[in-house]
Amino acid sequence: MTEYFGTTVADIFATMPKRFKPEEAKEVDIAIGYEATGEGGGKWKATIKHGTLKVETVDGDLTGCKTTIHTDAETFVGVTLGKIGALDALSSQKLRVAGDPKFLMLLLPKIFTPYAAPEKKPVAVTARDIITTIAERFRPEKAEGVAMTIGYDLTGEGGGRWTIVIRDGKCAVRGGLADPLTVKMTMEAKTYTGMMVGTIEAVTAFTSGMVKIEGDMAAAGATAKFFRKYVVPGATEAEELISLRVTNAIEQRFATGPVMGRWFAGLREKKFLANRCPKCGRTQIPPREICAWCRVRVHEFVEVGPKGVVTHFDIVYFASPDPLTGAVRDTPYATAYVVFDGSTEREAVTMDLKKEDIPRLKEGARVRPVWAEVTTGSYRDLIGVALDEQEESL
Amino acid sequence: MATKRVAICAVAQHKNDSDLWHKRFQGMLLDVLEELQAQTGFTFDEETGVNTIVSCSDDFFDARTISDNGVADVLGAQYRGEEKMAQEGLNAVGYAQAVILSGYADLVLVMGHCKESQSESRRIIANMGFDPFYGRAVGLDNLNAAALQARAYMKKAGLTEEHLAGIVVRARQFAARNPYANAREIVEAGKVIASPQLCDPIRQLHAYPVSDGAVGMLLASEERAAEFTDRPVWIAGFANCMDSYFLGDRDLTANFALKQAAGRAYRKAGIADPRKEIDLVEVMDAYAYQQPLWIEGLGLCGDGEGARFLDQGGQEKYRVNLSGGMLAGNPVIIAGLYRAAEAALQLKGEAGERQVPDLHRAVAHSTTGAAGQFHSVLILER
Amino acid sequence: MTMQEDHKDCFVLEGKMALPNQYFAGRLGSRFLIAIRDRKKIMGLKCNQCGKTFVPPREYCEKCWTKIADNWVELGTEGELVNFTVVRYGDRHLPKKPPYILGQIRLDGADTPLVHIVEGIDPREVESGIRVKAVFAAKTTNTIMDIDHFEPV
Amino acid sequence: MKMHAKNRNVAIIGIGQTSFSSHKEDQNQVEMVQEAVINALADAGLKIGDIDCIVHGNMELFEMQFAPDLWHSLGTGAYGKDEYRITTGGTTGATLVCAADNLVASGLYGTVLAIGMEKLQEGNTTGGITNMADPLWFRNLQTGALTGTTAQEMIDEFGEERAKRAAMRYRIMMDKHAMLNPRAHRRFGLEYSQMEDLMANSPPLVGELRLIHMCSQSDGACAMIFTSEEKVKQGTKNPPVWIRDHIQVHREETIPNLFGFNKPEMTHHCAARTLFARNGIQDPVAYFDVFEMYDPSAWWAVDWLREFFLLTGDEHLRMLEAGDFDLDGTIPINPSGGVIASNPIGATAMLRPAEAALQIRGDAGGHQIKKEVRHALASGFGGTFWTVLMILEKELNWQEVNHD
Repeated sequence: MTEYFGTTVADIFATMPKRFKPEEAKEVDIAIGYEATGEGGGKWKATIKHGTLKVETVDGDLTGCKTTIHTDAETFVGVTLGKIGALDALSSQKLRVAGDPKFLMLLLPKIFTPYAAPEKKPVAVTARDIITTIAERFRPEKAEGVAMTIGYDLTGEGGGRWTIVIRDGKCAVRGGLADPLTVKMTMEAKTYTGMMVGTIEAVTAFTSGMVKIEGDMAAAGATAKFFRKYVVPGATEAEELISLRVTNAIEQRFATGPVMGRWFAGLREKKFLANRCPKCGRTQIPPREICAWCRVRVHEFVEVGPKGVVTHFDIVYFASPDPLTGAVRDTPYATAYVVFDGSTEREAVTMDLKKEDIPRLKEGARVRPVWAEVTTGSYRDLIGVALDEQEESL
Repeated sequence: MATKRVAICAVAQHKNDSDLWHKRFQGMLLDVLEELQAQTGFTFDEETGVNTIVSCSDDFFDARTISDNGVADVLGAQYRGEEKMAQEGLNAVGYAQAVILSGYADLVLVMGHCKESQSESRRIIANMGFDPFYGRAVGLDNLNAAALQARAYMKKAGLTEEHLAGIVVRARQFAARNPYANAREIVEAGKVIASPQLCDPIRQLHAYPVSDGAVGMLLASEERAAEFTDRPVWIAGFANCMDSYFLGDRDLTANFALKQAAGRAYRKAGIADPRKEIDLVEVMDAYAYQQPLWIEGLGLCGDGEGARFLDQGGQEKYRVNLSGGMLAGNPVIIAGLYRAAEAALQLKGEAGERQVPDLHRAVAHSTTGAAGQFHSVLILER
Repeated sequence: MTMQEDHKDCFVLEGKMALPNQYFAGRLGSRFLIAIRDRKKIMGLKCNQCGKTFVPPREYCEKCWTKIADNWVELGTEGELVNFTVVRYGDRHLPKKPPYILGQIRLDGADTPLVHIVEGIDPREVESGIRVKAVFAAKTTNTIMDIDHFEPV
Repeated sequence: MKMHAKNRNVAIIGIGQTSFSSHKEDQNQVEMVQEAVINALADAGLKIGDIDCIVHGNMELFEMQFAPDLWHSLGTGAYGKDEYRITTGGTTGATLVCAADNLVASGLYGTVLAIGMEKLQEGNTTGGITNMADPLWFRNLQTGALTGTTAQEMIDEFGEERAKRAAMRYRIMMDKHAMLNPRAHRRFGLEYSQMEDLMANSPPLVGELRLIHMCSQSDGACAMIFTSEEKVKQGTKNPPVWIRDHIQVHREETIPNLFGFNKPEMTHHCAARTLFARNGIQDPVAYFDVFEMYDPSAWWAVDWLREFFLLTGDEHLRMLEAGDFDLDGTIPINPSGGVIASNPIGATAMLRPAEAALQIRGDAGGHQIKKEVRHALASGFGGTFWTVLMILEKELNWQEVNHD
C-alpha cells in the first residue's frame, strides 16, 4: 500500500472501530461513503447506527450512503493527520462532500478519537550493532583522566559479552569479559537496545532491577556522558511538538443600560421599540444611545412593526458549530434583513426565518414576528419571523 | 508646515464606580463626549472638526472582538478615522500627540473606557496575559506578580507596614475631595494594617478596588488650541519603555523601563533635573507599595530611598496623586489616562477642591504588565 | 455628568465569553517540556555573548539579540528560593488551593529565577534563601506544572 | 477630511514576512513574530538597535492572549524601546502602517518597526469573529462574518451568469497569482477551464457565496520598517518606498453595516474619493500601477473594485473580463494572491502595503509585475466595513500637489 505522510488510507479505516466512541453516537444513524482515488485508494463505507459501527470496503457504487466523501488518497491521509487543512481541501475541491459537509467538520471529530500514526516499527538493531559503534561515539573531551573497564553481559537473543576499555583519552571495545572490571552490567540484550534507542528509560531500567550492576555503581551512571547518543541508522525521528488544548472562559455581566433595557422591556410586551433621532428622524432598531450620523443623543422611542418587509436575506448552508457546545444549527437556515413597518428606509434588523418558509422567501416578502410562549424581556423572547400568510393570500 | 506643539484643550472624566451595572460602555462614553463638546464646542465637521479619534479599550475587558467597533458611534467615528490604543490609555495621549505633530490631523479626540466589574475576575484576564506554558500554568497574575515585587522592594527601600498604611490613608483623604474617585471613604491606618493579607505583603486595602470608568480628552495643534480653551495644557514630552517579559529576567526593584521612559520624556521636555522642575506627579499606583517605587523610577528620589521620600514629606513637595491616585479606584486599562486628566485639570486650574496653586509642570505615569513590565511617562506644562 | 438617569429599564444579562484554544510550545519549548516530563531534567539556554543562562527557554537573548536556541545547559533540579509571596485569594486560574507559596527559584546553574510553587513548608516559616528542590508531577499536563512544586531540601 | 502638510516624509525601508500556512506547530507565537522581525531587519540591513520604536498589533480574542505585546516583546525586540500596541480588527495591519507613518512623520521617532501577527490555528476563528457581535442581541444570531447578500445584489444587477463568472474569474486569477508566490498559504493550481465546475460544485456557504470564494485562515506575521527622509538620504540597503498619504474610514456597528449593503456611500468609496481628491488624482485606474486590496471573498473583491476605483455601472466587470486586473494587465490586483490566498488576520492588512512596496522596489520575485511600478494603492478592511486606504510612491515627486 502506498504511504502518504507515513500512513496508508487502509491504516485509517482499519483503526476506525478502535477509535469509535459508541456513547457519542447513540443518536446517530448514517452511512458515510468514502472514495479515495489514486494509488493506495479505494472505496469504503462506514455505517453508524445507534452506537454501532460497521466499516467495509466497497467494490461498486457507494449506494445507500447519506454522505459521501470523494478525495485523492494523499489528501485523505493529509486531512486525517491534520497535515492538510480540511477547509483548504474543501475549497480547492480536492475533497468533495456529497451531502452535508458539516459531518466532516462536526460529527466525525465527535464520534471518533483522532487517528494517530502508528509508532514506527523499530528497526531491527542488535546489541552487537550498537556496541560496535561505541568507539566512534566516544567523546574524549568528556573522559579526561578517566581509566575504567566496563563489562557488558547481555543475555538472550542477539546478546554476548563485551568489555569497553577507556584509558588515556581512548576507547576500545573487546569481545569477552576482562578481569578485573570497574563495573559489570548484566541485562537482557533487548533491554540494552531499548535503552540505547530510547524506548526504555535508563533510570527505570536501573531502578527496576532490569539491569544488574556489580562493582562501582557511580561509574555505571557516569558512562553515558562519555558517548554521543546512538542513532538508529537511517532513522528520522519525528520530534514531538507539544500543544495544549484549553477552553478559556470568563463569566460576564453585560449591562443593558437604559436604552437596550427599554428595547427588552418592549419585547416583554411583544413590541418593537425603536428610538428616533431628533435630528434626522432615523429609527434605530435595536435602539442605540446616539445617532451615529447626527452625533446627538436619542431619547424618543417609537413603536415599529410588528410586521415588516424583507430587504435582503441569507440562506446559510454551512453553519459553524458553536465553538463550545459543538452544537450546530440545522442547515439550511435563513437570516432575513427586515425593515419593520414605520421604520425609516434601510434600518434593517436581522431575524431568523421560520424554516418551513425558506422555499417561499424572496426580497420584498412580508413577515410577522414569532414570539416565545413566555416573554421575559430578553433576546430569547423573539424566536424570529415568519412569512405573513395573511398578506401573502391577498 | 505642521505644528510644533500639542495642547490638551479639555478633559472629561466619568465618575469611577465599583459596579456601573446600569450603564453600558456606550452610555458612559456618550456622557464624556457630551461634556467635552459642552466645554469646547468642537464638532465633527469634515473641514474644521475632529476627523481622527484615538480610542482606548480592551477586547478582553469588553468581552468583544474589536472592542472599539461596538462604541464607534459614541466615539463620533462615523465616516471618520479611528485607531484603538490597545494598551493603557496614557499611551493614547502620547500617540495622539504624534498624530497631530505628523500633520495628519490638527484635532484629535481621545476616548477611553473600561468596566472591570463586567468580568468575573480581572485577575483571570491578567493571567491570560502570560504565555500559556510557563506563566499561565503556574497561575501568575498581576496581583501575585506585584506581591513578589512588593516583597523585594520593601526590603530594599525599608518600607514598612506603617508606610503602606500611610499611603492608603492619604490616598483616601484626597479621594474624598475628588468627585470622580471611586473609593472615597476615609480609612484609619489601623484598619489598613488590620485588613486581611491578599497576597503577602499586599493587603486588601493596599490594592485598588474593582472600578468602572471612562475618560475623554480633546487635543489640538498649537495653532488651533485657542479655539477650544483659554487655558491649554501643553504636552512637553512623552515616552514609554518595555522591560523583559519573564519576571526572572528582571530586577523587580530596579525600575529599568520606568527610568528609560522617564529619561526620554524628560529629554524631550528639556528637563535636566526632574527634582527641581516638576511640581506635580500622578503615578499609577495599583498597589500602595508602587507609589514610592514609581517615584524612584521617575527620579524624584534615589534608588531605594522611597521610604525616606515618604518620611521627608516628598508626597506633599511633589504633590503626588492629589486625585487619590489609582488606589482610589480606576479601571486598569485607563488608569493612566485618568492620571493625565487629573494632571491636566490641576495645570488648567480646574481641579476644584483638590486644586493646588503655583503649578507649572506635571508628570503623569502609567504602567502595564506584571510588576511594571511597561511604563509610560507624560510631561505636561501650563 | 450629574444627569439623573432612570434605571427602571436597566438590568444585567449574565453571559460568558468562552473560546477553545490550542497553544503550541514550539520546537524549543517542546524540548524543554519533554525534558522535564520524560527525563526529569530542567534545561536552560545559555547566551555565549553575555554568559547568562536563561530559563524558561526562548530562542534569542533579547538583550544581546543573539540566537541561543541550541545552546542547552542542564540545570540543577535544586536551587535557592530568592523571593516569594503567599497567595491567599482564590481564583479559577490558580493551580492550587490557597493559601500557598508562589516563589522565584534560582535553579543551580541558572541566572534567571523561575516562578513556581513551594510546598512542604508552612507559609509563616518560609523565608528567602532556603534551598528547594523540584518535585516532579505524577500526571503530565505538558506545561511547567510537570514540575508539581518545589519543596525544601 | 482634509490633511495638512506632512511634517516630514516617511519611507518603507524594510519588509519581512513569514510563510503563511494553516499550521505552525513548531513555533510559538513569539518565535513566529520574531521570524518576521528578523526578516525585516535583514531586508533593511539594520540591527535591532537601529530601531527606536515598535508598533504591535493583532486581535486578542483569536489567540485569547491578553495584551500579547508584553509576551511577544521577546520576539519583537521591544526590550528597552518605546512600544505601542494599536488595533482596529481586520484593518489592524494597515492601521499599524498608518501609525508607524504618523510616529515617524511626527519627528518623535526616527526609525519604527511595525509588526502584525495572527496564529489562527491557536484559536477559534469563527468563534472569535462571532464574539464581535453585541452580546445583548446579535451574538446568538450570527455565525462568523459570512453573507451572500453581495452575490445576490450583483446577480440582480448584472445577471446570474455574468456575475457568477466574474466572481469565479477573480477567484481563479487570485490562485494564479498565489501560485507565483511561494509564501502564499492556499495555492491550488486552479485553471480557468475549471470555472463551470467550481461555480456549480464548490460547497455553498451562504447563498451564492461558496467555499472557494472565501479567504483562508492562516498563521503568519509581517513586519515593516519605516524611517524619515533625512535618514533615507544617508543611504538605504534597498530603494525606499514612500508613504504619500493614508486615510481611515470607520462606521457604526449594525448588522447591515457588517455585511456592507447599508449604503448611501460605501466606506471604500468614501475613502477613495476623499484620498484621491486631496492628492489630485483624477483617474485612479490610469494613475496606479498596482492595487493590493484586502479581499475577504471573491464576490466582495469584484464589487469593491468599482468602489475603490470610483467606477460606475459595469466598468469593473468589463475590466475584469478584459484581463485588466491580471498580473500583466493595465492595473494588476493582488499579485501576491491576496487575502483569499493568505489571511493571518492581524498581519493581513499589513501584507497589502508590504506587497505593494515590494512591487515598487521590483523585489516581489515570481509574482513581480513585469512593467515598472511607480504608484501603488493598498487597502485594509475590517469591523463593520471599516476601510484603510493608502498611496505608496516610488519617487518623492508628488510634492507639487497642493495639500492645504
